[in-house]
Amino acid sequence: MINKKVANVQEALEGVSDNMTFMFGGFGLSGIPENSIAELVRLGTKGLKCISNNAGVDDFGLGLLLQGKQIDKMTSSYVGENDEFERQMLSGELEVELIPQGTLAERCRAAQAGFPAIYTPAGYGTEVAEGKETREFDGKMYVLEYAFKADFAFVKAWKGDAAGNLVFKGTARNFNPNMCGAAKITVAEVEELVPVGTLDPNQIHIPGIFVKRIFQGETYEKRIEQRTVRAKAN
Amino acid sequence: MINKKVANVQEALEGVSDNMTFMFGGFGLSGIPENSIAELVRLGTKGLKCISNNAGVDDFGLGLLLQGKQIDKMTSSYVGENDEFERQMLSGELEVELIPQGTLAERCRAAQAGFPAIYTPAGYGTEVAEGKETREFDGKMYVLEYAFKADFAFVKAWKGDAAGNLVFKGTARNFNPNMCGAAKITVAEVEELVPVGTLDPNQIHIPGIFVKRIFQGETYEKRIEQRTVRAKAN
Amino acid sequence: MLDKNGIAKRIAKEVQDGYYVNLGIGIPTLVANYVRDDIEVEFQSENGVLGMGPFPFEGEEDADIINAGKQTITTLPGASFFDSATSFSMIRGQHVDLTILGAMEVSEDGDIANWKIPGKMVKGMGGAMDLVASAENIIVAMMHTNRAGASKLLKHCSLPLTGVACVKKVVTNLAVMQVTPNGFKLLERAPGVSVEEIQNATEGHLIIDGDIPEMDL
Amino acid sequence: MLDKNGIAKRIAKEVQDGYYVNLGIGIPTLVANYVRDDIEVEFQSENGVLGMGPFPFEGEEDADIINAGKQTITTLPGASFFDSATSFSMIRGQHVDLTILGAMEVSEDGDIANWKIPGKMVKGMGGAMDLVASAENIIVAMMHTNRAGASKLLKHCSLPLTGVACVKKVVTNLAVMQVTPNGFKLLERAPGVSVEEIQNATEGHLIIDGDIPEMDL
Repeated sequence: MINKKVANVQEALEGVSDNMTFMFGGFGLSGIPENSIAELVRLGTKGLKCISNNAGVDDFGLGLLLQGKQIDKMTSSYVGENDEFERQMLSGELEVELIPQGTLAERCRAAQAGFPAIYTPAGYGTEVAEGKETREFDGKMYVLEYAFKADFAFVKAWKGDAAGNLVFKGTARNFNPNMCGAAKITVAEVEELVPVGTLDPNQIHIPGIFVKRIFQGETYEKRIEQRTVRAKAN
Repeated sequence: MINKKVANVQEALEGVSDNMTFMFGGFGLSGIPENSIAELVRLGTKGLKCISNNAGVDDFGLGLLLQGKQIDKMTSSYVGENDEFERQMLSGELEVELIPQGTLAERCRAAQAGFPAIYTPAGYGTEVAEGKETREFDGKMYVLEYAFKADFAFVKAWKGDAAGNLVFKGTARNFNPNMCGAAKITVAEVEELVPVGTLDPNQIHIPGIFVKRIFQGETYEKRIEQRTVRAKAN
Repeated sequence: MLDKNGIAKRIAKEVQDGYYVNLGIGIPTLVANYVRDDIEVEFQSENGVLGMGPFPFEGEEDADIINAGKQTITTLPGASFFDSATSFSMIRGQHVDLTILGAMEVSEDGDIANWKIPGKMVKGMGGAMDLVASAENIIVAMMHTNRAGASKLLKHCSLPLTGVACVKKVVTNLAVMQVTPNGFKLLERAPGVSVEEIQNATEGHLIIDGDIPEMDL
Repeated sequence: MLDKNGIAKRIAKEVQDGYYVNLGIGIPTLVANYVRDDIEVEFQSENGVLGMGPFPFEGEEDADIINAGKQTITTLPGASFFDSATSFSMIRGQHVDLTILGAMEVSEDGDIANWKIPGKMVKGMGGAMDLVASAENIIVAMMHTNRAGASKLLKHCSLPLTGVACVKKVVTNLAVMQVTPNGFKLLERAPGVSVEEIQNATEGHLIIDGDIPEMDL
């Protein structure tokens, strides 16, 4: 068993530096690598290019990096819910590239799986496809989209072991598995690091080969963005 | 919950007819859809074009369809271990297209995921790439390979439920998940059909949306191709 | 004339037994409330869940179980969770039978614009571009006119497109229309709405063929 | 001169701590037996397992747990099972650190032929073409000459290729050679084998630079 366990978030983030490209798992605030983000805030790493479906809210998630003006560019599919984001984008401080959500997922998966590019129908005929190569297959048009290239991928799982194996919970899974192994170094933080051999080999979402470093996060706030409930029947 | 359960293998194979293209899960004899194959033998469906990593052995797996001369063409990555196969291939009765194993897997996944084609480095510079489009990305050469088109996919899982959700065991998983939803109709046979709600939603390998019909196989021989063991220490 | 719930109620009639359905944010979300009880339908959300149920009971919310609108949800028996790439495999691979989403504009060719207003803050397309580029059956739920009273059913969309030639049906507060090669074919009128009112509110070519029945809700 | 186990033993020294390794059928399979105990290595098999262990004890074979050679195997703690697409994502995505496979011919450019002899029954390439097209570190394990005594280390391969310019190192019964832009660079001699014997058995360009040490096994 190849050991991927590192002592803490500091060790996990060794090697991050200004102007790098990072991937962040998560959808909204669900399944985001809270501890890695907090450490990046502490480090003050600047000029970051971030690939993440969303951009957090003002005081949580990637919003924390935006507050510190640590991000130069966001590649996302949806970036609402964040005043500071809007201010930086409108002022031109922040570059924003909006891409279809499925394209984002698959450009991660392409990087993970060694594919240089994919043909997707998403965005054909729209400004998203402007300047991009398009091609017809069987009478339908597709856009050529390239695999992402990133320095670090920061993902968050529910459980993991020292071999780097990961298991996710619910919709906190989202982009996290697709980003594992899609960057030069994949850092996984988990809510619970379990002893090697306790995860069922049939039920591992991401085999450890896709993960370079793993650590158990100190705490998880797991903030809910839209609390929708119904009243209990009596 | 949308019900995918059918009463038996006869109902599961409704609509199969001569000259169709079929996908079969399995690696060697592990994880093959034994019951669907047996029913195809009984039906005597002819002129089949089969996509399957291997071609079985003389008296088991796809070898049974070969014995009945039901197959016109095999698309596989490895076809040893089968005398009748060799005879039919050398006599020209059987057309064989050999393709790299990873290409086979990904052409299935492309069909499942709505991608028309993929660029893979496998086979570049070899006769596998002859007549195919090639392209350079970042100084490396890739071959354009198309998504498969098939009428039926026959897969075998360990457990499943009436919603069509599947869970696989060990390396019997192999191509099975990649073929689900990659053909017009996906027929899944399972060793055990469990009540809906008993599979953990976090631990489903193939969501039911990719499966059209599901049934519990009557019996499974699960033959071992190469029994390799070590002696027990005293 | 229908309100938002009325539009959702009418669209719910398009949902058939055995359908996997993806609902966009806004009016489409309401459709789930009106689907008949005697048919089996599963709702997919592109953030990675199939088999969504109602909102959780108070106190039972789970930050790890949300829909694409980031709302806390529950799941029904037979549900599954999966990653984003798999989720869009379902969408791109046309395994989802029906997609219902809102729009700012729809053209008579079936083009749709629903993600960007130049000059205003753009939040992004989320999964909408993947959905409209791949889905075989797309129904748009929207008001017939915008707040200024201008038609949202146009000859050509004026806003940046989300997808081209993809919308199959449009259900508005005034009417149900099918997108055909020749334009919007009027199928049904909302209760109390005349063909003339619909015609006046439609900038794109409206095909009026024979008697147009009132909706049966 | 080495036998097959000797070749495997020499190659095992190339396996470093923390390596994920894919072993082909034949001599490469034997390598697992000689890897040092004090390093951590995980073996991947392309049919969908990472963390392979030894063969099962008699009576404990499981038809659902095999390697790419279709042999019954076991797994070690930390192992995982996955589908074929994921398996080749590991290979194509260069997550596997070392690939060891057999060959019929290797050219001085690093081309490899190991899947087809025209006129003979062709079984297929299996996963070999994916492995050689993607792996960054490929070591070929083979005999230096064929049964007829002809060299298998050639200027150009005569058999249909499996991959081009991909082999990094060749370990034979006679020698260890590195594939360089200028040809096969002789690194080590097998015990009791002279440089002349290696030269005579090598058709491709052999670079002999200084004293060539004997292997330390």
